[in-house]
Amino acid sequence: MTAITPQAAEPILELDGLGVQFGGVVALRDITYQVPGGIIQSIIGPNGAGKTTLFNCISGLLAPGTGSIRFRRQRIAGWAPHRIAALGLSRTFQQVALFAHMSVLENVMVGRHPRSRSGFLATGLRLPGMRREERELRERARSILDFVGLGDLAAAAAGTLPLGQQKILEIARALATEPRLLLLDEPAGGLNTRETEQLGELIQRIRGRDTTVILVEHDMNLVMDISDRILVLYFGHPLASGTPSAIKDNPEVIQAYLGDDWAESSAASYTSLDNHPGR
Amino acid sequence: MDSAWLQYVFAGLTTGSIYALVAIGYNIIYNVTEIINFAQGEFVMLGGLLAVFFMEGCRLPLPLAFAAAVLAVGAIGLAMERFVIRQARNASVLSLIIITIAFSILLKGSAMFGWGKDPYRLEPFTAGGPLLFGGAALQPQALWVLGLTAVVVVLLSLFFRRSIYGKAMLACADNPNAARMVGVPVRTMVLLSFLLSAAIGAAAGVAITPISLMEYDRGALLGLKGFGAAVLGGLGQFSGALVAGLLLGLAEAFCAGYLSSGYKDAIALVLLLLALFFKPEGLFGSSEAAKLKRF
Amino acid sequence: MKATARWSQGMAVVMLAVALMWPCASVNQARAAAEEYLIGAVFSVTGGASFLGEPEKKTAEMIVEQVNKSGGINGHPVKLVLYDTETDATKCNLAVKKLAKHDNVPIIVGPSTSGESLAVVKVAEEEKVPLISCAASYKIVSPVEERHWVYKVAGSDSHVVGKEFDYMKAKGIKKLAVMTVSDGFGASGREELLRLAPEYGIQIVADETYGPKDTDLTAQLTKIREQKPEAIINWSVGPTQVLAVKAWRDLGMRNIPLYQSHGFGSRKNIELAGGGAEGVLLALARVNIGPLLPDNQPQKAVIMDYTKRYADLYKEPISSFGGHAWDAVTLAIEALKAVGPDRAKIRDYLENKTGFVGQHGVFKFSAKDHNGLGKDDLEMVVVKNGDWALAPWK
Amino acid sequence: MPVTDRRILLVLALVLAAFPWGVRAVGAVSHYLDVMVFAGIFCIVNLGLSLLMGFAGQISLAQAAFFGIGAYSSGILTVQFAWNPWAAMPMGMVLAGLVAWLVGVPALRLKGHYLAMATLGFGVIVHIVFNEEVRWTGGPSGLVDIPGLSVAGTPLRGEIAWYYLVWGTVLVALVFCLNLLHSRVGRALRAIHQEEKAAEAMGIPTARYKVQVFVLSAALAALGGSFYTHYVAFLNPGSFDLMWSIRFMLMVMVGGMQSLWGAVLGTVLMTFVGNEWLQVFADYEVLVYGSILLGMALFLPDGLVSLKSIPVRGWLRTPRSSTEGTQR
Repeated sequence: MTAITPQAAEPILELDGLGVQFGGVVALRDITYQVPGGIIQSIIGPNGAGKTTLFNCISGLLAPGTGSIRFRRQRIAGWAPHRIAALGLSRTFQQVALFAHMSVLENVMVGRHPRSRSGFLATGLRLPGMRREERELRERARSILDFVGLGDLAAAAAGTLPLGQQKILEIARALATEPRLLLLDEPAGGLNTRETEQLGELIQRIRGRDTTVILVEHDMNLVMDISDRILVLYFGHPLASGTPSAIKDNPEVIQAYLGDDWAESSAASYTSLDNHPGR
Repeated sequence: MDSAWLQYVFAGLTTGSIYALVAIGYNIIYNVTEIINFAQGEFVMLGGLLAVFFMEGCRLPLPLAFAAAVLAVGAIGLAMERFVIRQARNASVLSLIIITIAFSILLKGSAMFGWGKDPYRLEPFTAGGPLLFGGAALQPQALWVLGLTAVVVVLLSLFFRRSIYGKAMLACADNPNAARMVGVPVRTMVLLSFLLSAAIGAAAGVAITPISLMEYDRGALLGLKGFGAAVLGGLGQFSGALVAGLLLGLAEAFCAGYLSSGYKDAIALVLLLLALFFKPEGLFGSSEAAKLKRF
Repeated sequence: MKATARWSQGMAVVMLAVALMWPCASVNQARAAAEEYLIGAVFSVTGGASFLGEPEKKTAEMIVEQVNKSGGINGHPVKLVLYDTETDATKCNLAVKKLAKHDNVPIIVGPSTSGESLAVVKVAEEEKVPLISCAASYKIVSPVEERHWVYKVAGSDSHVVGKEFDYMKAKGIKKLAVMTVSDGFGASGREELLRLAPEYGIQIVADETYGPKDTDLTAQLTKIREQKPEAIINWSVGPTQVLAVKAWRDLGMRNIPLYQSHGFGSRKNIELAGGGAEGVLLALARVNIGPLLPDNQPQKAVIMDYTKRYADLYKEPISSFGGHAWDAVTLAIEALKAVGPDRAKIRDYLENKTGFVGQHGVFKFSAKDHNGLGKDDLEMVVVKNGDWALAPWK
Repeated sequence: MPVTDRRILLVLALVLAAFPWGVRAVGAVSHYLDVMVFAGIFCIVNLGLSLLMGFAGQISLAQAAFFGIGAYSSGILTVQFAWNPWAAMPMGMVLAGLVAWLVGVPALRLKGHYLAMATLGFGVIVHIVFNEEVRWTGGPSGLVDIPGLSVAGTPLRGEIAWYYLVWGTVLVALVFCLNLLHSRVGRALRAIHQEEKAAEAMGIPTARYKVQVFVLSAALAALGGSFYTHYVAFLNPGSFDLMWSIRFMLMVMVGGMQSLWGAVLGTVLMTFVGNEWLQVFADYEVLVYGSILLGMALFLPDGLVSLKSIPVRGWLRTPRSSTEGTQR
């Protein structure tokens, strides 16, 4: 388990004045924030705060209206998602987006796409280089499945797995791209307590592989347990940021959760925030 | 003679308004179901041929024959929805495309049996020679076609904007489940859309038969051009369809007149492709709305 | 993987189906070996050229039935093996191969269209089976050295063009506007019109085309009017030739005579034009105008006989297309009568056949000419009082 | 390639090799071989279509246009420029691929009905060009006297030679496509079909892949077109119209869109149905054809390969250890 390495001081992701509008609705407004390499960064906020929109912007599925995004010192705003993925950024989806009719192993192999090369001719003709690459792909995919603990299910169709395993498989698929930065969009949604614990452990092991993790999550136990830093979004704008303990005691954050969004984001969030035993 | 351009305008407006009527047929079904009905052109063909049947076979006077043809084709539209489209509610877009294509083949085949392969004619709605405007001739029947188009556009726009049924039909397209929850009978609305669309296609068919004759395999090309107009005008837009249909007709007529008549069909299609490639929401549709549509 | 395994089942179904179809095939072959004389036929009974194939099929069936009623050919009953090509070159190609190899016919009549005929020329040559096409293009039988086995009974477009140009020349017309439909029929006519015009001192001042499914031809005719021609000739089949007449009338262009191709030669077209066709001129084969012919005209008897029988049987008037089938099938029967079901002998018989009195003319085949018709086998007619009349040359 | 596919390929190759002998045993040289030659040509066309529609999930109603581009390239180059047919063939494929690339880049950004209509419109435009460019294509009268193929100086004559040439090509193309599918590229295509956004986020350049598979399917169609040209020795635009694009789509659909085996099965079956077995219906054929299309789309949208199976299956069943997903 690597501690925060010296390079961590250097930001892996820098957002500068980021803004997004849908028609007349402001989804994100003037977000300036830096994520240092090698940490687990959480982003929390009430529903509709713009967390998923922010992920879509960073991963290239959505072009930001204003501002810049720098990932590994490259300006990536406006890039196609596949280019960003090739640069070392990967993600999972809030609503599971696996290739349901493919096997578990194949799903992970698809994740190796940016780290392999064979094109139409090479694969159609089964050139020697392609066979070597295919073998290597398969081995890497298997080792990743072993890493996340799905090794026994390699041959199963992805769509037939229970939700918890599907969420893990999404992470495995994302890991296969060898990301430097991994965006996890509510990975614990729909998981039971035990599964969530295992997930937390997995995320920490991922950080150990020199991968920075950004986590969007509603489960405050998980967030408080594993995060190094937390950013709170409120109506598309940063409200506060800091260590879990600092966030927990921030009056503005409590107000945000308690006040306007009481009904929606619920007392549960608040309670878990307040009575959190961990820190 | 300087009247040539005016003659092209007349020719373009006449064919253009036919395209517009076909385009409107597409729009009605699309508005309610977001299905593109590839059999739309066949409704036009059937309208024309049935009118011939009612006038010459049943000796009905023209207005009655017109109404009978429109109703009969409307009934075919109903049957198409009830017995074919409804069976495929959960089908993929591809399956739906194939289903409507298959239905159009069946309609065409049946028409071939009913009427044979020869073209048929119908007397113009009003007798009398062409009207002359400085050397350019306009057939009175063309005025009927234009008038019919205008009436249909106005009525439909009113229907969809003002009447409770029209609004309910639009709601079905937007979100069928939500519509169902607020008490809109979605099935009835879908049924109604096919009826309406088929009836309008048939009316177009009756109106153009005196000008262009009608035979069993006329539908496909009319359907294609009509779709071009529908896309160009923005799918779902009635006034857009009208303007785009007329534009398409004019473009064809002027192309035939001043450029190459062989490539005039290609002109309409090139316009269609350009619209699809660079402005898929159509000339008059809004891009915001287009993003919300499923296709 | 399930799906791929299922595939094998599907394949098994196909194989089974193929196997089931086999017995029917062999039965046919067995019958072919009997004393029945076969005549193969491929017509466009459905599809784009069904207006050709339909009367051709009816005519062929009528003649064969007639022959069988009167005791067959030298005592052999005749069987017509007819396939519909759906106006599709691929299907036609396959149908002719089937006739040649599987049904083993000694002679084939058809196909109906030039395109389909050209698509099977190679088959007839390779299979060495005589084929009498009912389509017009001269390419079907030329170069004649490479068309050893192929004949055609429809006059070439050049004959019709020649006849109409003769007439125009007699009327002093020098500036002509041409409008043609962009399908095989129109394209072939256009080629001949443009090619032959200089020979008759005629200048083409406009050359317009349109699609076979067009709904309005006023744009083309307006453009033509701008060029001030002394006559217009339209070359198409189907509804567009009626639309041309309607636009010509509506635009008030009666002062410029309108000529049509022989494709206009059906009374239905006069009806469809709703009185607008008065004065339209065209060159027609005599089969269309039997009653107008003088009694001493050699073709009159066969034409009147065909006209009556066809009308009695099908309750509809004959068309010139049916006449092609009459000529082709009758030729085939005469050949079978003379030399029996031997492909090579039939071919030689056809090549030397002269003086065959048919619906479309008096045929004179030779090694140089596998069509045997000329422009003298046509008559100029004009639409008068809603019917054909011989056109006055003075 | 998984074991199952290899086994089916082996069986198919054996059946195909034996077919002419089987046919001979029953009767003289049969007409069925002629039908099989056309079926083989259409198979080449439909393999590309199956990749495009079944695997990448993109609809195309322009397949007949690419078929025609290949056919006319071969026809024009050999007739007007006296090229060797074997040289004209790859030229046609390159040309079709190039056109597909030009059209595909803007068109494949569209989805569903819009894509269908764009390809349909493109197909009709190509058909009009075949009709109008009389100087090159011969226009509606057609292009005649196209030379046949010859192998090592001997002209290829008779349906047996053609049968083996065409079906040999089908098998090669089939192996190529199967390899493709069970590899990085094939997984990427299926990923695009199933979850386009996720595919994109996993680093798959979806737009580029769609265009590439469109180009590949166009090139295969063009290859089929070249064979058609030299086999029939005559071309006219009628063989490349919209109806043919629909027919190609139907062939693929009947067999099963999401399986290459389905494409082969459907093509052979529908070629026989269209040219042989529907003849008995004569005039009713068009109705029967429409009904089959409608019935398939309504009740068996996944094609014949989705039918429940019979014993053959046991032998073909893959060992459970295989890791390829269900190829639905």
